[in-house]
Amino acid sequence: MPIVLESLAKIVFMFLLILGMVPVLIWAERKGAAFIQDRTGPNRAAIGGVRLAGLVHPIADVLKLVFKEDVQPDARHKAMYNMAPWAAMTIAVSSYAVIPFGDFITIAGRKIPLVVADLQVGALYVLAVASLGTYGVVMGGWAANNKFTFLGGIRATAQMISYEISMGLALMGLMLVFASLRITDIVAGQGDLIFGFLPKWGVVVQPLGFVLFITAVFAETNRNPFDLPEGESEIVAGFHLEYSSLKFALFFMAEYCHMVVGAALISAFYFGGYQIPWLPRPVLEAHAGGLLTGKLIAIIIVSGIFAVLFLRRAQKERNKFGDARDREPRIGAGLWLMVAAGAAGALLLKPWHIGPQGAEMVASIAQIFAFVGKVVFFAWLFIWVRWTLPRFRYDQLMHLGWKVMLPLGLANLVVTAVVMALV
Amino acid sequence: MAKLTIDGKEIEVPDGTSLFDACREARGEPLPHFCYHPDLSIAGVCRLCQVEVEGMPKLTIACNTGVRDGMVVSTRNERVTQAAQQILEMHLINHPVDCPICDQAGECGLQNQYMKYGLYDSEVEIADKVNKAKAQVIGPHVILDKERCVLCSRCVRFCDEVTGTSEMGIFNRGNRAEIGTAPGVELDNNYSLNTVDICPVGALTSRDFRFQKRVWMLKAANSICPGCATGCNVRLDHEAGRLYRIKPRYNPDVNGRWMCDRGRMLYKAVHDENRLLDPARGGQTLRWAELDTDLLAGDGGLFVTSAHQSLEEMFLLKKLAAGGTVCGGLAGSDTGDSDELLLNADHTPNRQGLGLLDLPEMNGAALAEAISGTTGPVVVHGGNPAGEDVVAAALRGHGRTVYIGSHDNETAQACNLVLPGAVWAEKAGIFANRDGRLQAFSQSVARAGSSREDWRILAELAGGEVPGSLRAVREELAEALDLTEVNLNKLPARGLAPVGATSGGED
Amino acid sequence: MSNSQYNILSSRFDRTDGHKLPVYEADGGYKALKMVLSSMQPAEVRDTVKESGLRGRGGAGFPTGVKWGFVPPDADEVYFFVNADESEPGTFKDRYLLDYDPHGTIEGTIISCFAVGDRLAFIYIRGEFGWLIDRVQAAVDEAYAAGYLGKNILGSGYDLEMIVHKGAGAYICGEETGLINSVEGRKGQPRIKPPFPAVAGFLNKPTIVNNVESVASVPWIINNGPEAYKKFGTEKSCGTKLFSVSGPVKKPGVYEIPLGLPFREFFHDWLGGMVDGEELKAVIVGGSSVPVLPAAEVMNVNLDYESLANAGTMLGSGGMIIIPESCDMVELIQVLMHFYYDESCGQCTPCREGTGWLHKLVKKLRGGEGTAGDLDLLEHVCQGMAGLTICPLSDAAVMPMRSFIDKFRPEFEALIQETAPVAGSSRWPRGEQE
Amino acid sequence: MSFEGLPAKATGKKMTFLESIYLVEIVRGLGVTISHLVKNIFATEAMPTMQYPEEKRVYSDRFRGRHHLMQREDGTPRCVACQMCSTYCPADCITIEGAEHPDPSIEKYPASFEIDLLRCVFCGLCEEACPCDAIRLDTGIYEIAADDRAKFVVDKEFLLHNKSDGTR
Repeated sequence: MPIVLESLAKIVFMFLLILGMVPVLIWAERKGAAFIQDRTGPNRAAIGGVRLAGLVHPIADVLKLVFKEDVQPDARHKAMYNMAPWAAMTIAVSSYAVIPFGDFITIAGRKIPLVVADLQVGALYVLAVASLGTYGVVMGGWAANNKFTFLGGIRATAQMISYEISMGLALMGLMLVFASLRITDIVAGQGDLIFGFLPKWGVVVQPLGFVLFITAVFAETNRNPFDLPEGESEIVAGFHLEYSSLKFALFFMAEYCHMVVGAALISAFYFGGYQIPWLPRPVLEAHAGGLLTGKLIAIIIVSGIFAVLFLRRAQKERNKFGDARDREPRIGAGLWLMVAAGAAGALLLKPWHIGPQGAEMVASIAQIFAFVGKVVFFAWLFIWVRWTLPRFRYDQLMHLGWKVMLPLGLANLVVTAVVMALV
Repeated sequence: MAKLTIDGKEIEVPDGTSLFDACREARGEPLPHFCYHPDLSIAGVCRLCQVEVEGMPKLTIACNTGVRDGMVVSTRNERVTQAAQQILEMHLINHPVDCPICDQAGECGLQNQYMKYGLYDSEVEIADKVNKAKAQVIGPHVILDKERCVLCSRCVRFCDEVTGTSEMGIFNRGNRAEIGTAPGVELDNNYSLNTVDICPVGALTSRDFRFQKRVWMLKAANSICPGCATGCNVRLDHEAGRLYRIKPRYNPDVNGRWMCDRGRMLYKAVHDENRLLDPARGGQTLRWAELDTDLLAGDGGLFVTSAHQSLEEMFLLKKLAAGGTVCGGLAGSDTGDSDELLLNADHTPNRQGLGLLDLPEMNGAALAEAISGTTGPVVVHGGNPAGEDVVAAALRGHGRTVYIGSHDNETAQACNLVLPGAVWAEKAGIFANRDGRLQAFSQSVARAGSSREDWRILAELAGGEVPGSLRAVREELAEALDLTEVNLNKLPARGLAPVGATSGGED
Repeated sequence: MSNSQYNILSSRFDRTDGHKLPVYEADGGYKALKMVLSSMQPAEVRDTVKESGLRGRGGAGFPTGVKWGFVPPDADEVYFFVNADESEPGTFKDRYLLDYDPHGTIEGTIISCFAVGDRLAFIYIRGEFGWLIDRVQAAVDEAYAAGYLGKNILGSGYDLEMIVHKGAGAYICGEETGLINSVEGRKGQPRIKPPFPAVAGFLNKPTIVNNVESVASVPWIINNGPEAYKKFGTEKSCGTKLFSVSGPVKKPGVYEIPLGLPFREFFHDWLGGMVDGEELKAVIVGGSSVPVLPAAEVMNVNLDYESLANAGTMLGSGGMIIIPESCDMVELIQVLMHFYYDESCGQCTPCREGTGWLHKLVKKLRGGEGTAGDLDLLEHVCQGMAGLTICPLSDAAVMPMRSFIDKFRPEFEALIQETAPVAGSSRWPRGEQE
Repeated sequence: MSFEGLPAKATGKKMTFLESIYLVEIVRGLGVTISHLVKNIFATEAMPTMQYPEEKRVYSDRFRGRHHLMQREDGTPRCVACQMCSTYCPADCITIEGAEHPDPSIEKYPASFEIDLLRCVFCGLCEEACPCDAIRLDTGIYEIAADDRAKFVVDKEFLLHNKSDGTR
């Protein structure tokens, strides 16, 4: 029974992590795009006149999409049409089951591994579920019974087939190196150092594999520069053209879930997962008190600086707009001051005097943070790349998939195998 | 024949030709002119058609110069063009240049010639211009703007020479001279709108067409006036499915360049509120698809056409009535005023056609009797025989009456099935005019409501062996009329003169 | 005011009751008519007149005999008009002739009608000459009473009716076709030529229109023979001519002079020079429609058709206007332009619009509102009017206008110098620039 | 944004090996975009974006905004219904019906004058064509919105009073 509770708790945590990141990513996508393009980005949605730099927009979007009329084409395949967005969403989330977001955590004497399902063939599961991901798109595209959606579905299929192979080949190299298909093993294996100073991350031992893998992940998630299934310039909006309201929202969310999953896979396979370089678990546990204290002090200093900056701005722009927006710097300052106060309050609990049990807990949480941090960075990379690179042409996409990445993946596998055999 | 050289080009024209016409032939375009009109006398007052004739010290106007053998004429050299330009400038000195509100704009001699020969900057201030009366109503159809007038005197000559009514004149002198009607006289003859046609500027405009449409937006279709048996050749000016005016079309064998005012107003009937738009049975609107297929079942029947219908339609009705009695409609219907010029007392366009197809007309009593006497269906095609009470009563008394027509009239009221046909502007066909001349008219505007071309209605009623196109109908018609060597689908531009008849009209 | 030496036309101007038939007959009147009717054929009369070299005195100077010859020989009806519609500013010779010697004109008319085979003659007198119409009508009545008119004149079998027609008051009725139109009851405006009136005029029949002075010369020519007539004047300008002189000369009035008389002699000896205190500035020799001649130029001309043509002007109707130094030429031309503007019949466009425009421009100029381009514009307008119309009224307006600017340009320029020239006004023609 | 230093046209230069494998160039591109991002975070004020309803861009006087019909002194339209504008209009968005004006000195006036703002391309050719200076696009109004297509067809009364000061 406890194991069920354990699993449920982990599933809930993962769900919250992913779904919580979606609105943040949407916000980051919009704001990031805007700033990269020298614009200010969305900032209109407000609560009581306070705009919070556009953070309210995702909420407004959700409200809007939920309450919008669900317009459906007459000639749709009803069941498929309704299933497609859910399929996309479900499949996007389900590959998370095998990704460890931490090493273990000890609660009430139970040592709980921080992964939902520690499958022996976790890597294969990932590949399998990833290839299922295209079904949502294909179903949606086909069921809507529209030329453009259909083309979008077709493209998605062709693209998926092309890049799945490279993805698998890239992972095979990694499996050879870490001699396991279990993802927890692969992540654990990345905690070591090679030559005494270099973290034994996948990106270090398999640099070419990493490049192939990240490219394939971009393609699998249908993100720019590989977002041909929804190429606006040719096929309007591709597979989700005929979807509106909540169903569209699901497709939209699925895309961002895919991004989070993709980011998690990249971190897990090539960037050590929850591993903090040069700080292996024992070291972490040993110096937990000092580290925690140092962190809290750093938080106080940084948030203090931000609070002061906001206060100065509040001083300067007291009556800039003449409405509720004039309060925004003060609210910002207040938030940062609260963060600083919280950290200072935590210091009062003498964090340098935590016991071994507390140290273990801190170490686990630190590793979870490390993992989340990596995921956030790679999720941001998705966004960043989108606003940097132009979309491929379809023939370029195929050329890259079959004539560049496939041979490179094979070569990488052969070389890795040979090296492993020799070492 | 006289041989002369115009602008270095040698041409040969019959003796007695005016130099103006010779120049038109040689140049391919007329000389600039306002007062010259081929059907009116020479006035020589606009002075625009100046040409240089070798051996004559001064420029001379071409319209009043006869051709001479060996004449050498220049129409485009600098002296001539400069003179034309300067005279045009004189024309425009006191012209108000109110083209924006002038109905003539777009078909105006001053505009066209300014663009061709003028293109100078005006030296005259607007305030310096001589002001004259504007927008004077001078008759039931015509409105006069004295400022725009270039005093070409075409209208005066038209009223003197063509209608002989002499309502118009030029009054006062110098640049105070102005066109007008004599005191107490209105320009109220039956041809007054022809003065609007021949007015080269916007001085005389039609009250009916006034401000209705800018002329450059209009499209034209050739047609035949259905107003009387003369069958004047006309041009229907229409835009966006609406007729705006009717203008005469040159046909020396029929109407020359003129037509009567009555005919010009006939376009109004096309857009009449009284049009039949949908099939109806006993006042209940139907769709075409709902019509019974066996409308004409039964033996015999009576088929009444009218002199308003085209030859093809008469022919089809006759064919339709294979077993029944056919009749050409009410004898003596639609007769009225006439004059010596164009208007015929017979106000139907195709009574001669009835004769060609051997469709006798009946008087009211006979027709009523025929209606009451038949047990089969009664089909009335066009016209308004129920205008006579006996016929109306007979129609009401008969159970199976069908009216194919365009307007809601007594006959439409009296018949229990009414099928909406097209008016002449909405279909193509052939009329035989008072001399038996066959003249074709073509469709210009779309049919109103769900009305159909009459030949199509008749063809459908006939069922069975029906011609599938008007072309086929005409081929059969030609055969029936024994006009085998004639292509009724391509009648000559001036119409087909009847065999053995003298060339009609005022040639 | 006559000079006894040249008394073909003016001999009876001083005669008491000279307008009455008995006096005229006493002076030898109707002698020529009697001779013609008794002993001459129409063709002989025509030849005599042609031989005399008599030229039309109305202004155009077309040989009278030749004009008569234009009548088709087989014409069944011919009409003869005596043009007494004398309206040219500065001309008043016909009025004198008809006033003092109406029978001379009537006799000449009868002879002329006989010569062209006419049965109905009109004397068309300007409507403003009210008393003159009465006087001529009285003279015609006298002639009827005496048998010089009517059926079977003087027993010769020749019939002639004569109507004195009162003009309705337009300058242009002095133009022969305008005159015909006027008599027909139409608007007094010239007809388009061809056809010329000698072929198709009044009621579309051959018609001859002659000036009073031309007709009045005929009896003398018949009486004295063409050779005697040719002794006066020069080779091409035969006979004598009446000049009506107005202006500040010592002796203005109507003079009969032999053609070819030097102006200098006429001016000094006949007219007695300018009145005291005035200097001669310019002379309009032949009525307001002819170009003006400045004093320096006019002193070198002879008063005949050819000499004046060489000097750039015309003999015209002999209405000589003497212009003194004190006269403002711009004012004068404004008056003249107003005249032509008012009198244009309005038929031909260049004249109808051009005269009005000229008048407006001159008025504007004189009002001090002239601009630098206005003189060029005046010339431009003149160019658009000259020689492009049915009758010469347009030219009649253009000729003085052009000559005034040509000869007295400084006076015009003085009026516009004060006004700044309009910058950037684009001049004719624009079409070429585009 | 400056285009200095960029080649005036494509050079057709062969890519080096490093460029052709694309990875380095991608990283460089990422550098360019992130530099914009960072710069803009710290200099929000310098961005050219305008906060539209509150801030409004000042347009040139020649800006062609919503049309308006000029009035005579008595408030009637200057337009004489000559239909030059509708003739010239490339979008065919002007519909005019002329009629007789009670004042004989005006003669013709537009009984109806309609512009379909949805069709209009604001090219200003109607202004060019107008002989009476009756139609102008000088209101400066560019905020043209409605919730019904029919509301974009504006009539004579609307156009006569269509002023930039907001009084319609």
